[in-house]
Amino acid sequence: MTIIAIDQNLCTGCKECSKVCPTLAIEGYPHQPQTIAESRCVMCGQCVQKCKSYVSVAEHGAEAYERVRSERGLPESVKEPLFAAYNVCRLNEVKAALADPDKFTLVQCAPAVRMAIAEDFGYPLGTLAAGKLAAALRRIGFNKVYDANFGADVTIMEEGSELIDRVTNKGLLPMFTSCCPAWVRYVETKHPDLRNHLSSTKSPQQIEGALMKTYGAKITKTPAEKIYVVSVMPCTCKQFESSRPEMSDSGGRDVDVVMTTRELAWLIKDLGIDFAALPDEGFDKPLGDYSGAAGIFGVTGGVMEAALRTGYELLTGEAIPAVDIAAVRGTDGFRTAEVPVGQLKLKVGIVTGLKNVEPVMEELKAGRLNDYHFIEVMTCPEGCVTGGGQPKLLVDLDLPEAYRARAAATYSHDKELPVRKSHENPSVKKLYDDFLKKPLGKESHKLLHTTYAGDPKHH
Amino acid sequence: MPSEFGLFVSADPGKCSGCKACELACFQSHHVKRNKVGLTVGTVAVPVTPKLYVTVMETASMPIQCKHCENAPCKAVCKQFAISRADGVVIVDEKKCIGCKDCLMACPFGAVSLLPYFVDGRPVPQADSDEGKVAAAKCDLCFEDTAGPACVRACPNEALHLTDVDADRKRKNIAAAEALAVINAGVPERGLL
Amino acid sequence: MGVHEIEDAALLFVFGYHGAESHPIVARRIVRAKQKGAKIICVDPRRIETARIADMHLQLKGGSNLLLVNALANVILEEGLCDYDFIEKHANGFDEFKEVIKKYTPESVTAQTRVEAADIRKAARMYALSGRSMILYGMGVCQFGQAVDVVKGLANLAIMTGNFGRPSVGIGPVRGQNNVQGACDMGALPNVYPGYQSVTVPEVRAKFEKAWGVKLSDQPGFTLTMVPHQVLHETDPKKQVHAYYIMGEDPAQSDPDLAEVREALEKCDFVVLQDIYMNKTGQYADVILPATGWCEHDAVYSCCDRGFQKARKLVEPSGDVKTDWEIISLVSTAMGYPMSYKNTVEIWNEVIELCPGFAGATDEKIEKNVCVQWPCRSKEDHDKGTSFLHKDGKFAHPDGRAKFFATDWRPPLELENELYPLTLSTVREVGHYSVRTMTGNCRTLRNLEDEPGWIQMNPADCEVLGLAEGELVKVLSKRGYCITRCLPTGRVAKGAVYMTYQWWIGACNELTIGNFDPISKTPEYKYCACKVEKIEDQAWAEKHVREEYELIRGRMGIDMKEGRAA
Amino acid sequence: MNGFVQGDPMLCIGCRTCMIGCVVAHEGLRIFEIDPDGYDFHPRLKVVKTYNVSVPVQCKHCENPACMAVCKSGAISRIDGAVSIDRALCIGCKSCAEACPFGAVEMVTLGGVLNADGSPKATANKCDLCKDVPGGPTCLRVCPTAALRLVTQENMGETIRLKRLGALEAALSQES
Amino acid sequence: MTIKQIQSTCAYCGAGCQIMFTVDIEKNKILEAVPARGRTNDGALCLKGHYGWDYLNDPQILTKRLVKPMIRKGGKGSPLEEVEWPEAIAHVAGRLSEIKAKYGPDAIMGTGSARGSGNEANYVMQKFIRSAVGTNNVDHCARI
Repeated sequence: MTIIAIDQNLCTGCKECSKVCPTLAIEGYPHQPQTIAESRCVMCGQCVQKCKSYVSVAEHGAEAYERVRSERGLPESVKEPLFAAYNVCRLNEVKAALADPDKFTLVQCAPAVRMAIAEDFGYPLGTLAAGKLAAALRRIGFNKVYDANFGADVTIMEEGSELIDRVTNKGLLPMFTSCCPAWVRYVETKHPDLRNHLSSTKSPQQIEGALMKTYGAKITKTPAEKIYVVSVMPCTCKQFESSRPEMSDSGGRDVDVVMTTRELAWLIKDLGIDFAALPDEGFDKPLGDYSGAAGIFGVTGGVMEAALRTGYELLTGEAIPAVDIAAVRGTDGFRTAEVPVGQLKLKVGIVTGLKNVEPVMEELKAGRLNDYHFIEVMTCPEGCVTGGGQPKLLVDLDLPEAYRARAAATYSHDKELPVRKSHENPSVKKLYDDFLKKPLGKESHKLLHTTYAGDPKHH
Repeated sequence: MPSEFGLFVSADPGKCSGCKACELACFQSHHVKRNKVGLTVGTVAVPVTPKLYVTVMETASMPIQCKHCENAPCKAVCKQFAISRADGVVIVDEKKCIGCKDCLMACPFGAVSLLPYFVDGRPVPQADSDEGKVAAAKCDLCFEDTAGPACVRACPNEALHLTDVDADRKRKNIAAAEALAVINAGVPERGLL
Repeated sequence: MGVHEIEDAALLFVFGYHGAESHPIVARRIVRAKQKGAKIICVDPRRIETARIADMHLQLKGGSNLLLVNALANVILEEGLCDYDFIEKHANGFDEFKEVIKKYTPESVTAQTRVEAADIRKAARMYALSGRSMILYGMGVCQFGQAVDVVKGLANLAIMTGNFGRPSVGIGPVRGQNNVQGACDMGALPNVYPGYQSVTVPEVRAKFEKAWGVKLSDQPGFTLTMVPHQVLHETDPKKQVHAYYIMGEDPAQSDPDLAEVREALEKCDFVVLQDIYMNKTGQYADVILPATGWCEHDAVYSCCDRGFQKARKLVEPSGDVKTDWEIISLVSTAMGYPMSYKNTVEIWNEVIELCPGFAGATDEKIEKNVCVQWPCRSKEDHDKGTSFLHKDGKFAHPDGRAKFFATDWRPPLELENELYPLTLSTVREVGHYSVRTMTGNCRTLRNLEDEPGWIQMNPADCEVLGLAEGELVKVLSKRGYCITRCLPTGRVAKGAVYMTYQWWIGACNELTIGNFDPISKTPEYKYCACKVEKIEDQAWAEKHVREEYELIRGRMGIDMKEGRAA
Repeated sequence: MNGFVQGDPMLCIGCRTCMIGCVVAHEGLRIFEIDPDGYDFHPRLKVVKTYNVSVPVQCKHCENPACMAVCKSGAISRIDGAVSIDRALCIGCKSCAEACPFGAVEMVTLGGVLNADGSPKATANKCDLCKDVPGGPTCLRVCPTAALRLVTQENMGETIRLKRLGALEAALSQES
Repeated sequence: MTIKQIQSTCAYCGAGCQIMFTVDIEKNKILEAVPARGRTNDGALCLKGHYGWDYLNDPQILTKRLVKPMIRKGGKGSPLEEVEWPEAIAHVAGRLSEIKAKYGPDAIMGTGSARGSGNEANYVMQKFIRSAVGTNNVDHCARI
């Protein structure tokens, strides 16, 4: 299945994309069209963000644009420039599902989508639009507007418990986060021997998908087979993740189709929805209920901070002294911190930008990271807000400001939410009370945890 | 002291990767007001019409753009007075342009293109065509932007720079003069009496 | 010595003399000397053209000339590099001289001259030992409050090393204007008659009284530079100047402290200007007498090395003009002292009859030989003049011996200070001559350099003020200000700035100081305190300079029709 | 080989007589008879003064001239060994000035010459070796210090020959 | 043929260069100046020697050529008025005589010229000041 592609007719061979590709997967001579080595590609979509080689009226002619648009299955309403590097668009599947009266469509949005989608409607960089986003999804016609943020809170419950388990029972450490599918793919292809360091907890998208098709089916009183789950992600790799064979613990596909933030913007425009005129609405409960901790998943260090907020309290039984954990924030490629958690000094690391991970892997192999407990890894430059499916800037000089503004919006969103810790999310509590019983429990294991390629239990 | 002669953006084909970041930056900066283009690709609803043209050969590439000629042939041939030159900047007024193509033919660099002319996100109508009007498009040195040419700023490889030939000449003159001390030192029969 | 001898020196010691700007053709001899293998020592606060090709450049701080000269003498003495034989035979006063010089060790002057002691030693050795060392000096020596002392100091160096009385040695003042030598030769000086014959020597006076048929004053007169003082500040009514007859000069542009010069010209009862072009002094003249210019009359000029040469009448002057000597003759006649010269030859014959040193320089001889360097005492053909002076160590003193003369250094009068942190020295622009009445009216020379001129500044000083090349700046001293363009150049030292004096708008003599050498009465053009100010509104400044230029040109009688703006 | 005029900083005194000589040679003696603003003062060589050198810089008449290569209006050609600019063809694009690594091409505005649209005509300006001036390069004839010389195929060949002989002699002296 | 070659001495600095002028006698114009082989210049000229004769053409660049005697008849500050030579000479002689009579000869100062006037003019000037006026107040701009 092709996720990321380079149009051979459009590529001028500038190789700017290869400069941002973290796995050197882009091959070709300068000034010649480039190709992607699928074996190395982690589908992060940074090349898609980078590419400036557009279909040009002057160079390719007026018809070329129409042709490319239709080849890529984009809505006819799309008028924006189309580039040589692109991610395969599956909007048609979304539209078909929406149009199918037999399908009960549930949608979930990743934390970072709400920090950026407004940009494609002319709003300033990093405008928080959670309310308009929920409203837009409702206008589009989804039967329930749920949220991957809820899944993120559950992720913290499972992953946090997993970490405590590994620390207390002398499991394999350090444990790596597993939310980022490109990172998981990277470990599987480049460092399969280190795969057991990855948390077995699924990503928020897959947790949310699995829950929607089980718990969701129950509470909406809808047969699971009628439920069709659509994700809106800042990420081009999420389609790959949702398509992994093992991601079907609910019975069918846990997530049926993924669209990126940019594609959602196209859909909104295609349906003639006036984004600016939309009111602020909320996400549907309970699977759209989220804490501030879930909200910061979109920035580098966010998963770590969310895990610490919960882990601290679960382990010590005391309230964490400061909810904002500045020690793990920042944008450096690899940063470390020591966080006191009761008697334990938790040693944590955060990697952002996949190109920064290789030295860390070398360190790990050399045994110099044995005293670390937990390491977060995100493939994109500064976390999911800078993802390959996010609104693309016309001029890369604006990138630093976009990154900064989206991260700032993320943290301020966290601050304004009534609940800022995953374990305090009432809907999460209810989920455990009513359905999962306890983290790492039997149901959790079935639905919310996974295995990795190379693992004996892996499909 | 300001240059007596028109500045222009010149490109170093040795540094240019052919990525077209300059074209997009050019387009972006010129269409914020005219076509409400924002910072992201998603805000664009009109064809991308830059004023410089990345040209790629098998082994090299660079954007071709206006030199703001002192005796600009494009201006000389324009019968509509749609091309003017003020403060060393040669500018096309698309409103006046009737699409005669004389300037395209007159420019020896190919620095002028005939491109769709959109205003407020819609094609400007043309008498007999649904497709809308086309007009000559060429570099205007971003004369309305106090920060200078957008292309120069946007180039990821620093392949573009704003050239002031007179200032450059003085710099090169100095280097050439210094070199003459070395050159003459190597002449054995030099000036000996 | 003669200009032609320069290139055959073994060592050229060029002191405060920028030949490339003031006399390119003399500079050419310096270049040729270099080509012929001469060593060159250049002493100049600027990295002038000579400094570039010199073996040593002693970049001294302006105003420290005598310190350096005395220190050089000190080294020559201390290291026993003197030509004792020459001193013994040809010079007096050596012991007194040694007494003064002994304290001027190189180390003692390093701080004030900013020249390393080792360099002073090296230069002294090179000068003393070359065997054929020639000193060239210029206004960088003369235009200081202490100037004559330095000239004597340079002479000391030549005497003590025996560099006198042979070809390609000696000390050569390279005189600035084309006929400054001639004006001196002809007695246009307040203390000597033509041929350097003193007005205070009765026998001499008697000779001239007899020749001119009139009783002559035995009191030396005023120097030109003293005129403002004599007009404005002199309290003794007998010494006040009330009439000023100016021939071919423009003191209102060329003299120091122009504000005072203008005041004097305004106050002076009667000012006559006899010239070829309207100039700044003409704005104050009561009478203007139009004269012929170079190429419009015949004349003998004396070049810097005492050479009489002929300038010819090439074209008929237009306008109702007369030669200078005709005009003066008419005035003289009208005042009851008739002069009725028919031509210049007649005048010349009278000159050489009265001046033994010029006696042999007959009109025919100059015609025939093109150039005759005085002394030329015999009318016979064999006396072709004298290339170098002091032949065989014979000096002009009555006993034929040179005299050592040493004195202590004095600093310039106005030192840099907090308010005026820079030192200003006036210099020359090669393409313009004097106040540019002539060259300013030559098309191509005007093209090359025009108002408001430049101020040469060290780039570090420019950086402090945020000045770029070509920017208009205001230059101020206690006495006035002017506007000129900034020229950053590493050729000048930090803290020192240089301007040329022919510009009207960039008139550096608005800034210069009326401090004079006590003997020569030469102004201290090479040193005063000033400051430079940035002009924020450059557009205004450019416009101001343009308008000011047009205004002055209009005043000078130029019809400012369309398109003639500078 | 194209000849070229080369200055020697050791001999140059920075007086700029060459610059005026250049203008007079190209504008003609008529300039002394016309309106002082009626001609162009655009010397084709420039005396450059730095801390180390004073010397005129002018065109080297390259064998593969960069200026000629970039000229798209056919205004630069080699005429009798002199890389020359046809002012009538010059469109003032400045490419040649940018291309010349020595800064030997200068853009100048021609006084009194107008383009068809009434704007003042500008042109690239550079040394043409006084190809139309009797007696050849004027700059070196007027230079008071003989700081300029015309380098030709012949004298350059001789220079190189002398250098090689010198190098050979040096080698021999080492052997013995 | 009215074109003549005449050698003369340059008036622009103390170097005393010999210049060969080409003069059109009929048109009363200098056409060109090239170096002559003088003792000091030996066949070279600087820019002033080559091109410094242009002022004779009175190109009206900087200052007006003086072509007629002028007097400020209304005293200081009044405009200069053109007069004939006899009037100018009489005026100068009269005023100088008055001042000499009133203040004595030392109240009058005269200058020679270090520039184009030449030795003869300087001689005549100093002779005039010394003999006709009766003072040694004569000097020139040697010092600048």
